[in-house]
Amino acid sequence: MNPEAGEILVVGGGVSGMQASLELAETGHDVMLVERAPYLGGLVSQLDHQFPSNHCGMCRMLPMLHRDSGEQSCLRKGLRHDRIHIRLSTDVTAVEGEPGNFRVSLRKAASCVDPIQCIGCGACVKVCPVETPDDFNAGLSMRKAIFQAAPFNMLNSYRIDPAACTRCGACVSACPTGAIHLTDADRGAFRILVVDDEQIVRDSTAEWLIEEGFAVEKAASGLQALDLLGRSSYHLMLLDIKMPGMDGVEVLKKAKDIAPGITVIMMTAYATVETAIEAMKSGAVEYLIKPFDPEMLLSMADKHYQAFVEAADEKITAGAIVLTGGAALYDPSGDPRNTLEYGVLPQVVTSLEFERMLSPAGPCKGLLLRADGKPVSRIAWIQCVGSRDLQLGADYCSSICCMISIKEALLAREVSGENLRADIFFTDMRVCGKGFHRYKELAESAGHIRFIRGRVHSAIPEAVSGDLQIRYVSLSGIEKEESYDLIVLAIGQRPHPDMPRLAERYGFSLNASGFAESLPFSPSETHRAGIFMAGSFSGLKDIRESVIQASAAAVNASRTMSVLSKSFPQHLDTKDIPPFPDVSREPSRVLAAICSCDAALDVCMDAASVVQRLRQDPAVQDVLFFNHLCAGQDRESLIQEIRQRHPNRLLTASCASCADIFQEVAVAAGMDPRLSVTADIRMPVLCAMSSSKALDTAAKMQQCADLMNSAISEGLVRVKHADAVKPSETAVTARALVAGAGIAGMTAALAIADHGYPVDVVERSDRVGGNLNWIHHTLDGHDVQPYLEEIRQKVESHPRIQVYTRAQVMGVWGEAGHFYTTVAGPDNSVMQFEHGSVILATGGAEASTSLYGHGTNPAVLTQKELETALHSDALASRELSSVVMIQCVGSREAPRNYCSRVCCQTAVKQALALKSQYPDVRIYVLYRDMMLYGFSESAYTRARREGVVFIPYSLDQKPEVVPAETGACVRVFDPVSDRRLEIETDIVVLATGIVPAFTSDDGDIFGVERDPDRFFMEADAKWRPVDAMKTGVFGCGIVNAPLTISETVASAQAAAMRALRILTRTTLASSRITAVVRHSLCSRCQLCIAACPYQARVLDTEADQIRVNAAMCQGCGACASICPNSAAVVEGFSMPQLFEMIDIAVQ
Amino acid sequence: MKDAENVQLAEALAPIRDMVKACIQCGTCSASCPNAFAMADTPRRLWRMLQAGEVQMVLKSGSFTLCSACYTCTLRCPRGLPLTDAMSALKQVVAHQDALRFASTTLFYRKFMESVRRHGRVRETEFMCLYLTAMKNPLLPFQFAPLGLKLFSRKKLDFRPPSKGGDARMDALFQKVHELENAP
Amino acid sequence: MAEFEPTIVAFVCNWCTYTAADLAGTSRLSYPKPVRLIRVMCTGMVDPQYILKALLEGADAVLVSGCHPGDCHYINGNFKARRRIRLLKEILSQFGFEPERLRLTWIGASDGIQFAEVMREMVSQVKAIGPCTASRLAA
Amino acid sequence: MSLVRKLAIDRQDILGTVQGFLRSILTLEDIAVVLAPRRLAEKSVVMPALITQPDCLSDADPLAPAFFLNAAQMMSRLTRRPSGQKIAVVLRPCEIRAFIELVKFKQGALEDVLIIGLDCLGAYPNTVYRRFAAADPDGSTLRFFFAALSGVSETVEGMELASACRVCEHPFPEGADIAIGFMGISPLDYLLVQGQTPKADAYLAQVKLEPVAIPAGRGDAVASRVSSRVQARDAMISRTHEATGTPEKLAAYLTGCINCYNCRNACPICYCRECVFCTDVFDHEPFQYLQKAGRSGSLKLPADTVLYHLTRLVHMSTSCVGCGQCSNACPNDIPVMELFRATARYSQKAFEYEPGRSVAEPPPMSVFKEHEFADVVGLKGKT
Repeated sequence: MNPEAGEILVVGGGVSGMQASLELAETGHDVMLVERAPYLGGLVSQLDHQFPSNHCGMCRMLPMLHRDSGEQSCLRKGLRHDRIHIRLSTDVTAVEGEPGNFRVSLRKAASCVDPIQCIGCGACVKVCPVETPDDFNAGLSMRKAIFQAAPFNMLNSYRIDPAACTRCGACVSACPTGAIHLTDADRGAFRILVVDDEQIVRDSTAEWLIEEGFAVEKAASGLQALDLLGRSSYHLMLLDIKMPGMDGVEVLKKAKDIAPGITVIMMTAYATVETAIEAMKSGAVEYLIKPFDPEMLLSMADKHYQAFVEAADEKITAGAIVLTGGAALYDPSGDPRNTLEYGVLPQVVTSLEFERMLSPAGPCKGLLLRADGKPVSRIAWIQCVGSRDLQLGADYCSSICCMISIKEALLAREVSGENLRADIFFTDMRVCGKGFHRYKELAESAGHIRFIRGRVHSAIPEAVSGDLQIRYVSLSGIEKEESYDLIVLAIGQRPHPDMPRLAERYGFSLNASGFAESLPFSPSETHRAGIFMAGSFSGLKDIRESVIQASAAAVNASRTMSVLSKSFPQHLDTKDIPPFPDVSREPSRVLAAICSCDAALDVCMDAASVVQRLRQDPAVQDVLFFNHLCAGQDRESLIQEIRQRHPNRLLTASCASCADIFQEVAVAAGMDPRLSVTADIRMPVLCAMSSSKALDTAAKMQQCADLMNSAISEGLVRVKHADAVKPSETAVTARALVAGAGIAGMTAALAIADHGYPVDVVERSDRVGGNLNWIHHTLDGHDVQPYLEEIRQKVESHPRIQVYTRAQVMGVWGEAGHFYTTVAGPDNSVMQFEHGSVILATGGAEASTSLYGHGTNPAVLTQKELETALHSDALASRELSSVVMIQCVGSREAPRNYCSRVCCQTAVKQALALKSQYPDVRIYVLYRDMMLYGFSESAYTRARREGVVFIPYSLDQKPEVVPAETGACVRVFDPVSDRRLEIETDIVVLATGIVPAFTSDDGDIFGVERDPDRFFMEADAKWRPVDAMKTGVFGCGIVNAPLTISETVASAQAAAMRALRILTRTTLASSRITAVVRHSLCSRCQLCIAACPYQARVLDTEADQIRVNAAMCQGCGACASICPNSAAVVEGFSMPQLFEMIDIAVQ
Repeated sequence: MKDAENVQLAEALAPIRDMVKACIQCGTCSASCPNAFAMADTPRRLWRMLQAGEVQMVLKSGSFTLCSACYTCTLRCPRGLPLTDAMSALKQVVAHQDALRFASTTLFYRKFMESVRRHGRVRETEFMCLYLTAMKNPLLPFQFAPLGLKLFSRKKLDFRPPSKGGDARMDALFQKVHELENAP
Repeated sequence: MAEFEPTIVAFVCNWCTYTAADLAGTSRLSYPKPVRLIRVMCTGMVDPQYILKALLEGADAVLVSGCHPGDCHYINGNFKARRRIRLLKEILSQFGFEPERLRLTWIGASDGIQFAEVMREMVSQVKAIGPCTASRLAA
Repeated sequence: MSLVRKLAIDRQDILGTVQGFLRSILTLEDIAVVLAPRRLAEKSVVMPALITQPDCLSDADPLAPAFFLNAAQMMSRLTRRPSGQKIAVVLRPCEIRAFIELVKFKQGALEDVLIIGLDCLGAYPNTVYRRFAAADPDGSTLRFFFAALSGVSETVEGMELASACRVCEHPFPEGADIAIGFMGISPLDYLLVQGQTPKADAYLAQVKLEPVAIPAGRGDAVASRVSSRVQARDAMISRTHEATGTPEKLAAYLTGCINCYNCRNACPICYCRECVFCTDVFDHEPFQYLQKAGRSGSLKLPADTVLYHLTRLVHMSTSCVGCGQCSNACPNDIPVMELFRATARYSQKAFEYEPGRSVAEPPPMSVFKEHEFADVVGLKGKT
């Protein structure tokens, strides 16, 4: 594979983009990940804490199998993976072609700071005179025009904000290593030579060009011009024809010899136009007739500049594209009404700003103080700012704000203490995701967090106290006033302003709200073949949904490649590692190669002491110094040195980011790359340079040298003890099991089978399709039955899919990559299989109920029964004048204390259907919170416009249903009209919610735990949403959580993607940092088995040995530290190694 | 109440109900209304009554008569509903209904307009005389006496008869409005 | 006589605290640099012997720092570490090691400030109690 | 509480009565063997022996004040892997508790074991016992028995009991299947035999013994012995703290340590096949020793002795049953038991853990709770 060309292009480096890239890379694709910002992580990099742990956990997104393919470190620092090529500060400028062969141009914004040269001393920041709002802190703080974009970035070198920079050059002269090149920016990089004998023409032409930012030099004669051309390079030459001595045409010819690539424009008087035209034959591209006006000149120069820029664009081909560009957030100050005076009152902030305020790395250092310095003790959150607002054209819910506000309230309590009063003003608390409702209850039970139903319009500052006063009416109409220190606006989503342009460029369509529109039933597919999307590109999503959709987009992109090429991903582990000489019995002989990063580190390195320290250890054979070890001549000479000196281990000291290169160097020199270690000597410099101001330069240098020495010594310890043990491997069975043949199971099976792997689908009932068999259309109006039919046919005719109906999985033994499965078929038949991964898609069903007289009163139906009745003409014969729907029946309270997510959408869907069938029917929906998240809000608006009446009820005043002669009478207290209503109705429809088809026996069979609500328990709610804790087992669809059809499809595709990460490998092998057992020392006390959080250890009773599944082991070392005599060892962190590290540390 | 009457009322209120059907009961209108403190039922509740087809309750409540048409609610409604229009439509309905309950309100309005019609502007003294006479409550004038005296002392009341009256310059205008209002 | 500069050995987890330490380094937060960081994958891998060895061989104090509860990359390594530290503190206190000499903290990735603060605070606490004499016992 | 039975003492021959009881156990159908202390040919040594011949039980001497090793270690060898046979074993209370700890560490199993425990009067240190028993080996046990049973002092015939026994507050076989008691029975003409587990009851049902009520005096006898021991223990602990309360004192306390590892070999809890200190982990490079010596001017050898003891405290103090075998084994008479018990007192209390109390109680380091020990985290806490 051409490393220059990403096989699949991922645009957008937020959580979705990272997830999609990782999925694709881990299934054998090369990925080009392009991000416009100078850092990855998108919006999430600005949020420190996430539901439900109220901490981070982003690192759990990293691969757990074959971990060495990437960097094992906090993802906020950056992402590194063998197969992911990352382009930061880069834009996609052009896309053409078709699936399988998209030709894409990428343009990188100049940073003006050479990251190799920059040692992060910050001298530039001190002298920069420009202050501008810091985007990363949501504009709450100021930064200089030269700055570090995100606080965590791994190298975190400085860059210049071209929009803010005044090109004053102060930083250039302040930089001790000459790392700053202002001319790199934009037109400054375009060098123009103006050649004219007339000074006035020469000067004015140059002046006009310089004013526009071009880099210009002048020559007064042909000879001078040729001299300049010989000494440096130019992109464009403006060449006068009529000059004394050598004329323009002659200069042109000679210039083309010296610099064949130069673009030449002839300048000519009207009389010599003929000559100019002649000159074109000698290689000039255009001519300007003197006198010319600046516009003429500049437009011509600009045209060639654009061509120059485009020529510099990186051109890649991609088989498929995944778009994860995210969404923008609503800016209340951009709204002319701006009633909450955001941007005017400093105490009114957006939720994003509040996140930055909470961040210890943010502008407030994590402390909540008012502008007047008083501690913040009362905060109001105002929901739906910019959402659900028809006046703003926002007929949608932004889906994530409710949870963000709850989280922020809880975090604020952590910061400000228990006495913080946190009030959340809402219209509906849309806590309809997995675990959301419980989280809200947690917030409520914590006390001091009040949920107030009411929309707040404006805030009035009180002159004396500086408080903000707001007015609202309680549901029962009582007017209330409250004062706060801070008001947080839960700002909603907006499509990115570039969306129309992007839609045109990539050829996808937009929905009515300006977000990318997906295919019905497949949220990760755009209308353009080969182009997929994930995350908030199609409307704000939380992390869990983004991660799921990113995996789904990845599987679809990967499938595109498979289907087009008829070839399946290369197995990752087929690439041959040449055999290396076995040096395990030899004493360590280390060659240490120290790099000064182009002399950038010379200022602070004490070479003599480095040599002295290293030489103390007899294991060190040689110490060599290099200037630029990672490339060119130095790289080659290192290879030569290794070949000549025959060390058996290689220690390099350089930037951490070069570690990969030195692994390659080791291989090139015939060494095992596992015996090469890179010591990071950049970070110590950064740290020392930024140390306390009290220290003088000499002291800082000393400190710097000390820290570098420690880093090198540590590296020595690591490399000395490095072991090239052959990784243990588990052979993978390239076959998948899918339990359940509903839409989730079928979708997952198709995604896997389309990649060329056989799939066994086991279905309990006698037909496939699950719940889709009774659903006729979606809220969006899409017909379900044709879709089901299409999928059913695809599954049944797929040569690699075998469906077993009336069958049940009885046992799953073994481990990731190799499960033994038993399936009981009809008539007591039993089938045995071997599978590499297992997907659980057993679904769920509408909960049954006996509440409100269901089962005894024929007028009381469930939503499913209504759907069936509506389509079976059972109702058609009846005249309906009134229908009452009751939501949350047996839901969102013990014992089923969760929201089933789909019921409100279903109620609205049915209400609209009833209205179209019986225009005069009166429909009442009795609800607790209408969960019409995202774009389904518009259906809610529609239903209200159709006259459906929505009446909120609370748990302590539930509706009552009394049987009546015909139908029933429903009594409900309407808090808005503050009285009890009695509604005579023909039918009562109950939304009973979803219960998963997942018994504790199923849990035991699949080795999967159940969550408190008896759904499939995922390994991590946010970052590994379809993985079970047990490696190799995945869960999707409504056995995992209540979902709509298209969400189910996405989760099934995500599960397929995860399963493919195993199936695409021939073996699962251990990574560098993996635990091993020293059997001769082991007492089989099995403490390690209990300590292992990944179930990677078992007692092999036959061999009487503890066995580690090296693929499942994550190298956490829980085993090693509980083992009393270091019989459990983590490679790379063995006790002798750590002891030596401690020795170094206390020296 | 008789059913027929109810049906007629429901028909009259149907267009108003349509105006507020999309209300999500967020309460912005009620929190914003400067007169809400005096209303027995907040605007939000009125919309809810309309939604639920509780026409009699709407009329019984009468809170809409307190709407001063400041348009704050309309401006602020996140659903973009024409709430002030709905209020004034309700007033019109009751005006047409001639309901006894709204006698004083509608009378006040009618006498006010009568004065305007006659003079092209309101003449407070004449208007109050018309109104108080029409109210047929001999005690009523005394209730207004203190206010009247105060206004008089500040020269806000003019007891002189209108120098010129009844030139009927406004008649055509009023006639046209009347025609428009009663147009089908 | 030169001011006592305590040697502090910090076992920091690869995920959160190490990131915070980097962040403290790169965001120009000043903290005492005699602190020696030893990166481990997880606080749950810190064997009590490492702490004992450090204290017996020259460290004036030891810090173990990892992810917040619920945040551990390895799910619960930090909880296991907490128990171990609890035990060590009990044992060390028997032999007159001041509580300041062994600390456990949770420091999140974005908590560069807290990392610097912990380091400063620890150095000042250890300065106040003076050097750890245990290392001289080997003499 | 299950049935308490009466084992009549035949002609004041308490030892013979116990032997007889063991014989009746050994003759039970599914008991293959009895492991019991047996007086060996060299009469002043009593060692555990696997006895299959009922006749050989006449040398069994579970009452001898000899405690040459903690038999829990032997039980670990016998039960680590299933043998398919049932073993009845006579263990001292501290041995029982050690064995239960070992079972938790998967170094043994209780399934095929019937533990018989007796009230424990303590034992002499090895060298003392040999002097004590030298003159009249056969009569020494009962001489000691009656003297120790009546005496409040822990000194019999001028010879002091092992220090571990003098501070032992668990002289009763709480964890045994069958407990044989004699303290507090007056006149002592029978022994109490109590099945403490269902398993024991099943066996005892086959041995014909009369039921009996627990005599009134037993409770007081038990309580007073425990309370005097607790007093002694606490005094010992504070003495030890006094002696080890600073790093310097600790080093002085351990100064005689030669890294012979006898203490850990004798320790029933230290179950490692090979102590980490004997592995290549501590096999330092010569230059490392020299470097260290160079750094501090002088390096005491053998190195790592303090680290060794502190590590062992970390590894096993929570499970320490106070049997005192470590002190017994030390060639340089370092009071190791005192050090370990003094530390264990607090490390066990920290986790509310009592070694040997219940096999269902997991060792403290193998478990955790999400919400616990909040005070350990952060820089404010003083603990």
